[in-house]
Amino acid sequence: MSETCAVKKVTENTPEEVARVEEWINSEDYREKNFAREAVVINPVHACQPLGAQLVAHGFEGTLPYVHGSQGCASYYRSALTRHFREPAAAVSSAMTEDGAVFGGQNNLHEGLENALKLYAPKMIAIFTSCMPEIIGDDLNAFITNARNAGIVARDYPLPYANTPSFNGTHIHGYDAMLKSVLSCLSADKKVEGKDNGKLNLIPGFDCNTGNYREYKRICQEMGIEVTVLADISESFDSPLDGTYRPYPGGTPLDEAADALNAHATLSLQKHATTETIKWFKEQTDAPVEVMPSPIGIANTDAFLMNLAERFGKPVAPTLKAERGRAVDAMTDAHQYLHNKKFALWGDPDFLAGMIAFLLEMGARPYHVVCSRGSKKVGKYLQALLDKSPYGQGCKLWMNKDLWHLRSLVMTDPVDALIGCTHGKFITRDAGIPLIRVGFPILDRVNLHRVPYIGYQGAINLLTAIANSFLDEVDRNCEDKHFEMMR
Amino acid sequence: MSETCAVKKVTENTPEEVARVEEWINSEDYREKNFAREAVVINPVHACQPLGAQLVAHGFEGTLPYVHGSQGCASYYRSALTRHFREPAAAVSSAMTEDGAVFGGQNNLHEGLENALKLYAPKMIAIFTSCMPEIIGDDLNAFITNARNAGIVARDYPLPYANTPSFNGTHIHGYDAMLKSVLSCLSADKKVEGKDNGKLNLIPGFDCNTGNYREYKRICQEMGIEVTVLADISESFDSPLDGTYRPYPGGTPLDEAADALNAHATLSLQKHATTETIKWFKEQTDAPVEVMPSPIGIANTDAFLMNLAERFGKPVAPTLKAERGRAVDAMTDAHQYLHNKKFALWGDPDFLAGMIAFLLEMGARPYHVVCSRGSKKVGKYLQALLDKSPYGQGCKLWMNKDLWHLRSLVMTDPVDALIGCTHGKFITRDAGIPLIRVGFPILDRVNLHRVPYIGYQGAINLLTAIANSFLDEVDRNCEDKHFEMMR
Amino acid sequence: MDKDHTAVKVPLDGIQKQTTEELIDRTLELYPEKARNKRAPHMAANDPGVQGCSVKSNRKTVPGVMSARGCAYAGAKGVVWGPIRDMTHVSHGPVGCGYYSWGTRRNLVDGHQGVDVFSAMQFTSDFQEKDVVYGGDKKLAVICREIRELFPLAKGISVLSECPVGLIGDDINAVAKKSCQELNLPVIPCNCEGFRGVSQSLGHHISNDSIRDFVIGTREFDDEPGPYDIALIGDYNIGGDAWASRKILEELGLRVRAIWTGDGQIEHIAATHQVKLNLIHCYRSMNYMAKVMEERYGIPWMEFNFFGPTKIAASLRAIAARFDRTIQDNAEKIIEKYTPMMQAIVDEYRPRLEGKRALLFVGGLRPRHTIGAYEDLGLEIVGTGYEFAHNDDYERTYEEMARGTLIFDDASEIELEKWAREYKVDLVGSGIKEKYVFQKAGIPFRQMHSWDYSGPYHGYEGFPVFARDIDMAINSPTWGLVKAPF
Amino acid sequence: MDKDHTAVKVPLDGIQKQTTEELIDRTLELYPEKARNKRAPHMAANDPGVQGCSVKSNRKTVPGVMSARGCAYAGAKGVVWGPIRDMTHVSHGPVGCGYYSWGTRRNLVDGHQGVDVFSAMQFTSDFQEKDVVYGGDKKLAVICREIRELFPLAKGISVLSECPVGLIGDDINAVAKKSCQELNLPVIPCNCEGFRGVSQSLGHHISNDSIRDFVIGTREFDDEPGPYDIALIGDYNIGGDAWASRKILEELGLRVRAIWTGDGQIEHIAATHQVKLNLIHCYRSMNYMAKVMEERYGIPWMEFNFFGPTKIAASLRAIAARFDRTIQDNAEKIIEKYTPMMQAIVDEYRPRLEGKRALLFVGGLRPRHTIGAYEDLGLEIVGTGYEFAHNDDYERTYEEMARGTLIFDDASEIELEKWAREYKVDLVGSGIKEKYVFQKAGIPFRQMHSWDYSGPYHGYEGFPVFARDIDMAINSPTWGLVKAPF
Repeated sequence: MSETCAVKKVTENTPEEVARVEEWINSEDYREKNFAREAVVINPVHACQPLGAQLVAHGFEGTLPYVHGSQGCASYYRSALTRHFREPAAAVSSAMTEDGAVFGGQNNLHEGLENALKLYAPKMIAIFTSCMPEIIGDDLNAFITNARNAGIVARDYPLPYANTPSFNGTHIHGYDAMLKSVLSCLSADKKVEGKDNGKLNLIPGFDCNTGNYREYKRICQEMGIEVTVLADISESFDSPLDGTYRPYPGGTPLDEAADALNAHATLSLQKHATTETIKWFKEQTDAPVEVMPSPIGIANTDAFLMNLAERFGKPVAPTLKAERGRAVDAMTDAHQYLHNKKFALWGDPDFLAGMIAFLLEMGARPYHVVCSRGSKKVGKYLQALLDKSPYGQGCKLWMNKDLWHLRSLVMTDPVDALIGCTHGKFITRDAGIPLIRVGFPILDRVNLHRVPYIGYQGAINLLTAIANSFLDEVDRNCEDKHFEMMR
Repeated sequence: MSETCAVKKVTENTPEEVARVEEWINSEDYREKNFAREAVVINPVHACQPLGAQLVAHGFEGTLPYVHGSQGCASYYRSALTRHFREPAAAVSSAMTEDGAVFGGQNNLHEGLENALKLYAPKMIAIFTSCMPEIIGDDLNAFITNARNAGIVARDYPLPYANTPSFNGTHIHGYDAMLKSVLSCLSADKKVEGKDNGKLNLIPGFDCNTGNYREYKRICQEMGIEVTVLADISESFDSPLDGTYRPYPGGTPLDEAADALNAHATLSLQKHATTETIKWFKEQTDAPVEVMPSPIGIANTDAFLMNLAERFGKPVAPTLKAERGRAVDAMTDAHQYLHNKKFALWGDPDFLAGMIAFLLEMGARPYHVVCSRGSKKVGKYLQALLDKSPYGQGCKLWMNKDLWHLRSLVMTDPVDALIGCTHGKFITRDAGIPLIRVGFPILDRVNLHRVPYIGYQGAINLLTAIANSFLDEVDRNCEDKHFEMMR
Repeated sequence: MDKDHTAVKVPLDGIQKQTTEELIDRTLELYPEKARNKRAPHMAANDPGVQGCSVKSNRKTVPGVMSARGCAYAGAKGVVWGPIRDMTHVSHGPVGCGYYSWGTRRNLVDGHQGVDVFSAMQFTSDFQEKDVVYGGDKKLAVICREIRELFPLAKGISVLSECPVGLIGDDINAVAKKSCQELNLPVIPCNCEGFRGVSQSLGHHISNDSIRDFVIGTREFDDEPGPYDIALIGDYNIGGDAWASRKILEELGLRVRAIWTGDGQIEHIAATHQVKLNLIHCYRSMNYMAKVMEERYGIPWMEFNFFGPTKIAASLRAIAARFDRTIQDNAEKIIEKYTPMMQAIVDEYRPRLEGKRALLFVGGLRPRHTIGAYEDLGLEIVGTGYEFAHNDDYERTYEEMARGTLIFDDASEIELEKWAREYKVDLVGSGIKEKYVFQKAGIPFRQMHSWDYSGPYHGYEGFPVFARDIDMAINSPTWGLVKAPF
Repeated sequence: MDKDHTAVKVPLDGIQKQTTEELIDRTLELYPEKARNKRAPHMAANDPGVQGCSVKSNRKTVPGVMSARGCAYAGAKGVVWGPIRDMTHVSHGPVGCGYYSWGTRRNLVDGHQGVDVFSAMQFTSDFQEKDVVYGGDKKLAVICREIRELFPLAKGISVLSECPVGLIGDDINAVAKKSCQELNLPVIPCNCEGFRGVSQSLGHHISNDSIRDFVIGTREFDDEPGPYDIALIGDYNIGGDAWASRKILEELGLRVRAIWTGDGQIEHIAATHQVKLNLIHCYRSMNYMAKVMEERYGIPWMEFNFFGPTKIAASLRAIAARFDRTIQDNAEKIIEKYTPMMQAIVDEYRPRLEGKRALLFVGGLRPRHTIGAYEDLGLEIVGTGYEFAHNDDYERTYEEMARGTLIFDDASEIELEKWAREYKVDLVGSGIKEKYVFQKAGIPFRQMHSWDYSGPYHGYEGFPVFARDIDMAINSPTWGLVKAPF
């Protein structure tokens, strides 16, 4: 370039130019051009597969997540999880470098396993890949067999692994691949024909809200159902501060996970994040294996509880029925603050499905729904939810779009609030509307990942956050003469 | 006046006059004059006795609150409770009018009891007075005896009553008087010498947060302690919406309350709201009767749990210990958002004591503490809390002051946020700082009365509300160049 | 008002005089005999035009029933005085009365609280035992001085007595007179102790009398009176109602010199005797003063109704008829201008609301005045009643309701519950104390005192808000969640 | 820099060369043999001035240990390119790398995101399987065109390669060259695939090389160069650091023509060859270009340290010594002006911090540069180490630390834990991944990459913030809550 371009003077954008562009990027014209782009993705809603895989790894007892790839990849996943949870996220890597591209990653993997076992004494190491080994074609299965043969890892030591290339799918697919691998590894020879341990396998899916996990467990307890929450991160990412650091503070007990194929029933609450895992379950067991919508909002929670009730032959607990009544009470009392309000939301398909359902129940409008990566089938599934309610009429689903698209949508066809992760905060600033922080990642507020949004209590929590956010806005933006004691 | 004053022209305040006064009321000079007032109370922090009495009445099974006085009084108390809880507050009154002043209120009371019994079939009617009968000297004891003699009320029908003149004490004293009366009425002949029913009597005090009550019960459950929460409003004011209106949806079961004197121990968590009740308990039983600070913040909760542990010979539940660790974790993670921040707060003495303790634990400064009505002894008690911590140095306690005093304090010696009820919202507007809504009444936000602030989970909730409120402010008020993804 | 609309209404399907009378009988059965006899005259099946159909009113509330009524103080503080923005209103007596009525009536005002307006503040003498024993007069004098010093832009002080004041024999009138002279500021006593009368209604009357005795005629407007000068009486600016009303009246060409008392200014009120016509929205709370001004100053007055396009149009024509051709032409222009806008609202909401049934129980003017607005949206009112009305309110109500519908007075909660259930109503419009009772029962509800924190509902500005709110209350999908499927 | 401060420091109480060496031995025992041998050369007890004391650095991370290191891409995107505000930085490859580095480095910029600045945005080519199979070059060309259209005020595009790009043999350099011509906009390729090198350090070097090859010398300032023209190099404006630094330099009388790269403007960077002196704060990440500018344009460069009043004063004098008397006088004036303010800060916090011990493990310049600031507050640094340093960093570190303290390279988390525990430190200063590990263990912690969302820490503006934060971290009463009393 220094050859091709003459030496020019330094230029500065004039205030007029800046003002013009400031206005232009809010225009219909800009929106059209913005939606015409085919190649560049700007402010995406999705991360890559290994993040989901690592989340799964943290969800099992004594398990060390192991990134087969460069150490930089591991640092990114760890940081991402730690920033959201404000908790440690112990993980190691093969620390592959350029010579890995030439010789493959087997040596690094073997050395890494040896060190990790000695240093951190994990009960299981869950291996997943980042880009490099996927491109150079590392054969993890062979490497692991070789490691066992070489005595680096004991023959019966659990070493699940998943291929999670970042250039394929998103974090939810890495979640799926790793979960399936962990379960098939642990339960390999543990299936006992005819055995029914009476328990429920519950799969929350890629869910970074520790409060949700605790709610699942509490609900099952109220129902008197023994549950194995698979990939249970609730303690892993919400552990006590008591003066002792523990690299593995929680997770699904390995023996429980190993018994998963002997469960009375299996229920996944994120259809799209568990496709492969569910397929595997169905192949492996004759016990009921089902997928239901995430229990966000009243009707989804009703369905969830009724399914449990039916599968386990127990009535819905009276305490939960009372909770339902209190949630409906709260929703009724506050309906006037949400009714017909327009929302923009984004996230994974299952999260969106749940939030759409909740908003429609409130008479609110999920007006712009941005799903970053999803097939036509996913699109149809979400569209059907909007079509079901009069409050979904005129609402638009935007498949495979990003937050820069959403910015254009919000500036040209406004909404009252955004619901999603911290990454949307720049839109809220430009649009002057509140952001209800739900989902992953939340990088700029504390403890919100501890506040459940599933179940009846979750519905109250969502409602509280949204309604009070609007009331805050009213009090803040109204003239003196409309500043009132009651709202 | 029309005779004494000549007919003048209509005048208007000029913008200059208004601007001058706007500035003046924020000045040191104004503060001095404001603090010099001796007679007028402006924007008080306290309500009157009957409100507390009515709260107690709602806290017992099948109990109808009965205001002996004008129907307007009852309407006020009912409205006040209903606005805060967004729940019905069934209560009736003697509907006394002018002739009551002449003839006394007995006829009204008798007629009222007869009607109330027929219409609402309560299991108990809890009677308390407003001003008029107190001034004319109605003898409730005699009236009630006469009612029984006249066959209007069965001899064994529980009719506790309390004298709760509005011109004496505040809502917490009415709470105390009514609670003592209910308990002494119900337990009159139920004390069995030597009996220990193994249970804890827990007295939350004047507490309008239903979440707190649920937390108390959950904590006792975790500890394996059978508890009778006295004046339990958690269901009364947080009942399901399921298509059926119930005038008495909750409350302490009367038979449990009747057995209170046979309890293993009695614990009040609001020293100042239960003086008479505790004195009565101590006179009536040899079992331990104790008063502890409200379990707001970590140390107060520790003390509460250790007291339970010791009294009932059970260790603090591991689940609670883990909760503690999570609360300390959250507090540590967020300390930087609260450290050295200044707060103004107001409320009842016991609420203030708890909030002061919590803020000091966070390294925050309870900088202006307004306690509306309290003796010198109360003042010493609160001052001692401030004196205990370096973060209490320079903080000021203002006894027997009101929110108009507080406005002067905040405008001349600023703080970062207010913590208190909705009545403080006009100060937040003028001062441009956030109001963390805790306490009674909350009239302008939804569901906050369901969010507990006691116990370890309560500490997390308080922290979340405060820290995120500050982070909201930063994001809202910062320049573009300081608008960041992470906080 | 225009009498076009007083023709007997079409009866409501399934509601006849007889069925309603049977319902009344069943309702009365809930009571013990004495109370039953007391309550019986307070409810009737409507039979407009027939001599003798009447609901008894303004009687003592039956003890032990859950009445919605307030007291004289509530009427004085909450309704008449509270909305006057530029005075400090001292709740004289114990702390509670002022505390409970603090910020709860939504009478909006324009200005800066504590500087030039004071209506969101709570001034109380916070009586203690010693004040009851030794009397509070001295304290009151000090209070007035303190207020004078701390709030220099306040245009006056009202002293609203609470129960103890009257019972212990304090003489606030003397103190007020003295303070007025000492401070050179109107200090207006109002003996509105809560035990007086049977409801907030007497508080209105007493307050009107105080205004008569101490306010009216004490000021004159700075500029010359004009032919179109009017006062807007009985609009308390709930959620901005008075501003919406004023807007139309000004569009009509009238000059609104004073509002009683929403966003009110005491000196404007004091000069109201200079206007040409008093327009009364809430007849109940302000008719006294209108009559006094008629007698004393010869100012005519008329009632009007600004709820819903039908009533607004009728009222505009009726008001205009009191003025010249210009104003009358303006009225037609306004109606022409707003009719399509209002029709659009009706078109949007009526299909969702047609045939829905409502039960009303409010105070003041609303049990009758809002009927037209509901009907504009296609709703049917099956019953309506007042907390604290008088006979003249009922006389104005019968013809607004269909024959056979229920008219009632000072209903108790248990009566309302029964009626709502038996009439299977789709909406109850009443107050905060009733709201959650009905919602728990799965019945949509709107607060019709406070507009449920919404508003305004008056005028052309208000109708779209009203329509939206009624639709939202009745059609919120949350009602579909009430019954658990398990 | 002024060498007054390089005198051997006073040893820390209880920390000798021998005790530290024993600790190192105990630490190494944690490892299997091979890893132990690899790790051993990376930690040493400090022995300043002695030949042969050296910590090995810039070597491959040991697999399976919990390293804090990032990759070359991280060094390029997060450090060098990301802070340049007026370019769009395309993370070329799969979505993740850009996603994880999005908004997480706090390099503040002045402007409106998406209009004239872009650094808080995430541009990615979001490679799919087909891009890996068929190559991403064509997509990249389209991306550049789309950016040109949607962001007309962007002054350039950087293309930051992620791992797959290099592995599949794409030629981004050719695409960049073509796009540059087609769009008449600098499009700068940076082959910073994460697998290159051993840490983010190579990413800095590669980025410097890209700037050398494609940026420097391509612009000239619009006005005449002056005698006081300098560039501020290696300040990334974390939490506003560069603004705080710039302020002092301007107060000194210097003209800051470009900042590399905090709040950076690419055309100013491109014209940096016109300055008279390059001032380098972060030597590690930017020394390459300083040396290139020295060789190619004869621009001298010097290091300086703006952490804490002692180092600031020394640096100001050293910088001023490169200029004339005016500047030198200014330096003394500034020091005189700020010394009492800084002393007040020291007086406030030092009593609460005196003798507290800290362990540091950061990147770039901070493991050595911040020591003086801690010492100004009375803290003692018992150990310090770098994530990705080179030999020359360690050479600059030894003399800043007391004899016998621990110096280390690319520490693994388990090592840090052991050291913090055995040294009983009162504070660990490191990164986000380490933060909660130590807090769980009850050890106060500050993030020393991001200033824990606080800052600035540079300059006189920064020291009070730093002091407050260190005090708050160590003395927060929350630490008193860690141990349950039951």
